[in-house]
Amino acid sequence: MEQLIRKIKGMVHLKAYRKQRDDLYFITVEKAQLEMILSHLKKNEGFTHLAFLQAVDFIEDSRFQLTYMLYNYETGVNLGVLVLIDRDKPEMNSIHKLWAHGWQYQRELHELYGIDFPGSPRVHESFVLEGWEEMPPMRRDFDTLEYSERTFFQRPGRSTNDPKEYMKEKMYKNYAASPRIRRDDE
Amino acid sequence: MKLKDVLSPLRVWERAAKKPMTIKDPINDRPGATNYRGFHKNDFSKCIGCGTCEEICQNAAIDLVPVEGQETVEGDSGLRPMIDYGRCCWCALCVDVCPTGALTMSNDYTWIADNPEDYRFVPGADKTKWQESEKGYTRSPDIQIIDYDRVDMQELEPEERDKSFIEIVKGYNKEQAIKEAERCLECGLCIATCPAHMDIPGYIAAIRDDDIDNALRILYETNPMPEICGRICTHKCETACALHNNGDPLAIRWLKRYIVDQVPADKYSEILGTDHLEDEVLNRKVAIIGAGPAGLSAAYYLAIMGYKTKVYEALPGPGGMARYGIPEYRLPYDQIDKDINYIRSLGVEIQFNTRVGTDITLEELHSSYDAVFAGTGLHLGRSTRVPGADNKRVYFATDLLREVTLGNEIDVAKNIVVIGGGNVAMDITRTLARLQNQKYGKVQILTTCLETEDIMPADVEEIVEAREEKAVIDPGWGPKEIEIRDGKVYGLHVVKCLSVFDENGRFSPKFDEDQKKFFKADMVVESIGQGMDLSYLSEGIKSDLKFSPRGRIEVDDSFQSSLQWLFVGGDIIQGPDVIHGIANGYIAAKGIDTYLNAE
Amino acid sequence: MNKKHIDDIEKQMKLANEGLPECERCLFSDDRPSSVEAFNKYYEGFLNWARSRSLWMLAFGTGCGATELRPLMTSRFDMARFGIFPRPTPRQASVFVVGGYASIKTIKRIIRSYEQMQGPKYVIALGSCTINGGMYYDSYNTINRLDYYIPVDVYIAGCMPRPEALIAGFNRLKEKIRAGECEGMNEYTEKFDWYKENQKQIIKDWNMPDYNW
Amino acid sequence: MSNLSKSKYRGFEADRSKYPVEEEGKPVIDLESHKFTKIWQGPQHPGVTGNMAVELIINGDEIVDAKAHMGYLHRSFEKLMERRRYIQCFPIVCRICVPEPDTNEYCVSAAMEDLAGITVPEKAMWLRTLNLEMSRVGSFLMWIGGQAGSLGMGAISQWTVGMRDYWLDLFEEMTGGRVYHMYMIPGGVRKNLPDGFKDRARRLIVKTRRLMQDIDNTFLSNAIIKSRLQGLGVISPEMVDEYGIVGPNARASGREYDIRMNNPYVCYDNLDIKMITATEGDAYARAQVRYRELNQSLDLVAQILDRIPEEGAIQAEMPNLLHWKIPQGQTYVKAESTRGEHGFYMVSDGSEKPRRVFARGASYTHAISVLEKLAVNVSVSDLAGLMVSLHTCPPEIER
Repeated sequence: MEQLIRKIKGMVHLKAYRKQRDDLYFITVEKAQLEMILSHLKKNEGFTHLAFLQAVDFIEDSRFQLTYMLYNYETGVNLGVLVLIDRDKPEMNSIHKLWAHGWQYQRELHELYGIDFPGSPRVHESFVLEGWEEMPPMRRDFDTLEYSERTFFQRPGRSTNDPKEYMKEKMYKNYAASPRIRRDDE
Repeated sequence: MKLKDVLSPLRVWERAAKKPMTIKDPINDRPGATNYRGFHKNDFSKCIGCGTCEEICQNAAIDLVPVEGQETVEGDSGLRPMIDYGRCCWCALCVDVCPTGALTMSNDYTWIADNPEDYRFVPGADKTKWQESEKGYTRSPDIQIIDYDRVDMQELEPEERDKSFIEIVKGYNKEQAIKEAERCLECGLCIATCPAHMDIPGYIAAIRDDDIDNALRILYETNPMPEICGRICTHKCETACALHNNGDPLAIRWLKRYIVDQVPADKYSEILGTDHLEDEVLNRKVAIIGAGPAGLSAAYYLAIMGYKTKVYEALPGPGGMARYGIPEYRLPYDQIDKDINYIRSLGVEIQFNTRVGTDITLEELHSSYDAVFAGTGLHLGRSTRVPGADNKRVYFATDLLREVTLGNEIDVAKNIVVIGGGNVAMDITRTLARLQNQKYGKVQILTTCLETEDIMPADVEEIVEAREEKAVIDPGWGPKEIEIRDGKVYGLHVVKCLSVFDENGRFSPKFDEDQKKFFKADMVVESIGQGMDLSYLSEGIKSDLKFSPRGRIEVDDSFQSSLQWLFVGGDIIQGPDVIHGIANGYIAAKGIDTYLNAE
Repeated sequence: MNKKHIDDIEKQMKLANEGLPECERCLFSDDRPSSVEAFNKYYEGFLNWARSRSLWMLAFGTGCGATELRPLMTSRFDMARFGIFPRPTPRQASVFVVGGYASIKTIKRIIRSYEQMQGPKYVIALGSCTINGGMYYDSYNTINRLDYYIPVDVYIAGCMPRPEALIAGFNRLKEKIRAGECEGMNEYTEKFDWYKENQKQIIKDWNMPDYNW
Repeated sequence: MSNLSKSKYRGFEADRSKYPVEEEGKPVIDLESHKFTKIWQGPQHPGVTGNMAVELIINGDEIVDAKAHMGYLHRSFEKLMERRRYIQCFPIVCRICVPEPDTNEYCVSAAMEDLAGITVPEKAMWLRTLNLEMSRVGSFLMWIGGQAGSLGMGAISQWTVGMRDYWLDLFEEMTGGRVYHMYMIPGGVRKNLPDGFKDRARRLIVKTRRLMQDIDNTFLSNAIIKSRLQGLGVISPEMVDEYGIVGPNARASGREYDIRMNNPYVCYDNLDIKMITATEGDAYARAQVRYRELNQSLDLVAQILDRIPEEGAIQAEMPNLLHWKIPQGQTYVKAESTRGEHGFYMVSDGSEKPRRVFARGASYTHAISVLEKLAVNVSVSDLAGLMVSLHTCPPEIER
């Protein structure tokens, strides 16, 4: 495996490399070189199985991370190829020509994250949602609880008490906090 | 197509003669397994309403609601979980997490209703057919969702500590503190129990996030002496801790100590935002009698509210009982100074060696200050009044401890008996043991008290450590007589104590006169409680003040006495312990503020 | 037929099949649903007794709860002996068992299937999800309260309810039918506009007719 | 190998002149020509596996185009997990796949343990192995019933689903839950085995073996079943990589990929286990592979029962799971479910809640890409059989 990593280093600009387990490695590559490295890994290095393609939203850095999880049947090693793409205008090259089920993931990512894969078949068709009008729901800034409360009827009549506040109310109501010193969050 | 393949399915005709699998009456024939996660039960005798079940429920199915008949008391919020079966997924995490083991599940699983609003109930309060069911899911003792085991505190070994007054407890390091802080359930039951109502979950969460500055700010909201409290507080909060029901309570005291130990003294005013306090001083003055925890706590809060305060202290050092009543191995003097120096840095002036009543009268204070706060503490020892107790080799523990702190030589005898079972008795026992060790190279000290070991008021760790330091503790005996031979103490006669309190909980010891014992000693120390010294009150003031039947000064909720300008707090009102003193000082300071602004 | 009457019909048609292409309009009914009155108390009582004895269940596994329907259908619990039998099409079914959570895409089909069922029809709702959202109370794609979209006769608690609980639920449904309390269908027709409003609020692409029968 | 070459469709050739073929091999379909009919199979249809739909375009009986529609069971577990603490994730993941929930529990717990660096005690490992293998038995039994039912053979599902119920009884005793077990808590398992469990389990294995004999007679050796399944939905070895096919579907086409052997997890490396493969790649070969795997699973359960240690901890030393923070990192943990590679990809950002969890359902590609390809040229009446033979499970696809 170390040998392969060295080889990849010679081929592309390897931004990061991490060994998670004996059978699981992660490499981070440039967006432009992704297709090349994937097809090399598939054709020459035996990583023929694409387990999944998924996205992670790193909203703080304004990046999506795409994870292409490959598997080599001979060595039994999973290799995650990571690539960071821009979150504001997310677009990535399609891999449906390398793997025939690639379009399926790309269609899902387009729906749930709003990442576009130009050229991928049926990528703009809806996958699991129907008539969705909000922002892509898997993005971090989409608040699912707020949406659910706004859209679906909650059964009313529930209320809870914080033991802290309740005990204060019952036992030491007049014991107010210090007058001058304030906490950060206030 | 082979003939065999056509015929082979026919072979299973024999099944027609077999007994069918069908269950005749499924609803009644098949109760859930012993271990089944059915509907919830709650044992109200155990439930403390801590809300941990609500906290862990990923479906927001649990609400805490007040239930009739469940009172809010210390360590029990009086709230009980109400479960919404329109949310529950029967994962039983609430059962596994319940720190008391009150919440369990039955093996009942049928509940049919026409109205969806019915599926909300308080297990234990609402009548259900499964509340009495014996089978069902309970937490396996082999697993832990919350951590019941306290992070061990590193301490000096008995051999290292029994000769010197070096501090025993080493304190947590960062890793240990965060690990301990992670055990907190954030239920907040402890807040009500703490006399100062400190935001304990707040500062523990700050430790967890490694935000020491914020933690310090939270501490100083209601407690200006965290170094002292972090070491010697009676930590009543830990008895209320929800984890205490099934394991070790959270080490709240040590965590508090961890916070203050992390912050250097010169950073305090910056973190707490008190570096520009002088600009806002009001033109009002308050005098404080006694530089103990109560007095200094009042002084601190008055100072940050902008009052000019001056503290009058009879002894040459600040800290009151914290300094003169607690041995250095528990509370090193430099830590007391760290707290107090910060308070002094806010403009609080302390005048030492000035005893109010002799050096300056209370009337004089009244005339030159707008208000007076008295936190004079309990510095007088109390005697057993048994025959021989008036001998000069019979001492009070408070006096001896004060002498040790003042650095005066004590004539330590070779063989000592201590009477008393509280923390002060342990303090004097261990102090004298150290002095014996220094002087004679061996320890020969015995401590006895009325209470048997299980009800001894001293902290368990104190008793254990005293024994580790080779002191003998023999509880359950009542002192009968101190035998004097030739004017010298010869020993202590004791009889078996059968019970200390009567049925009403009043102090009324009963003895078995036939069981006797004799402890040989050439010095006896009495440590059975302390009394207050109110000699600084002149007759005129005494006649104006109201006293309770038991001789205490009567005060209202803000510790204002019947003389409006005089506020009284600390051990002479509540306690005795340091945290009550601090809390009293804090409330009194706010009371003084209200009183002065109402004029 | 006077002109006013024809106008009324036209108006109703517009409401009913709005949004459908012209060629498909003829496939659907244009009548508003109407309540059915009992013909005679005693005759209705007899009918209810008969109805409770043969509950034909729509085999539409809408959620997890459908998993426990399989043991119920097969030999161990054998629901056929209680007069309950799965049917593949809504036209033949009288009981709709909503198996737990319903996503937006499914609730649309649930509504259509429910409307296509012949009356009298009954609904059994399984599990927490149909009562108050269950463990998906904060999901953006599942409804929280089934009773806002179709009338429900019996709820069964559990996640998911066991086959025994399902049998108990069916027993309760039978009791209710015999007592003549299962008026879900009439309720639906009476509060039709309210139900439609709720349904349209969550189903954003309402590309189906309002009247599905 | 074309779909048609070896099949019962011998003698039947689709009249291609009716629809000119596009360059990619997909027929150009003009619905207006009235030569084709569009029908929907599902979601409310007895011939679909779970709650999904296939949009079919047929010419006579022959399917000329198929489109799978998912999302009827989408609950967005991944989004929900992002707003739940780590410990709160484990009860909800089992709902991702209803017939075989334990694989989810194992994967999510193992992913957390991998990220946090926790070693699970040995006994807990064995109990997990037992649980996983038992759930495979249950799922296979249900599948046999489904496959037979889809071909109109209702009796077999009466037997196997009933037999599965006995296995559920065992689960109930062991874990406290019937279908959703919520047993594999991060760090270990939640309960020890109850008294007498092993004997009852051994008796049930014997009982199930007897049933297996009947199933062999009635199902696998049945001339009708053979003629309907042989040649149906042939997956060629080339397709396996191309479409990411895993599990028995891949093994029936000769691909030796079983995670229990390729990347052993829990205690599988201590068990006597053999790779089961076939070469034909059609629905009958898949049924055979599953049947043999079920037999092997029964064997494995027996082996595991013999080897579970009596003593030992069942949970590792854990911090307070209410405030459990997992160090930054990402991992992918997979396990062999009855449908193949079931994996969880977990990204942690060092907080109390996961940043991202992705559940790779084993049949993710089977029900969409593969089904859409295999369905073409199949008779409508065989589509249900084809879908079941791929063992698709919609809830794990759309999650």
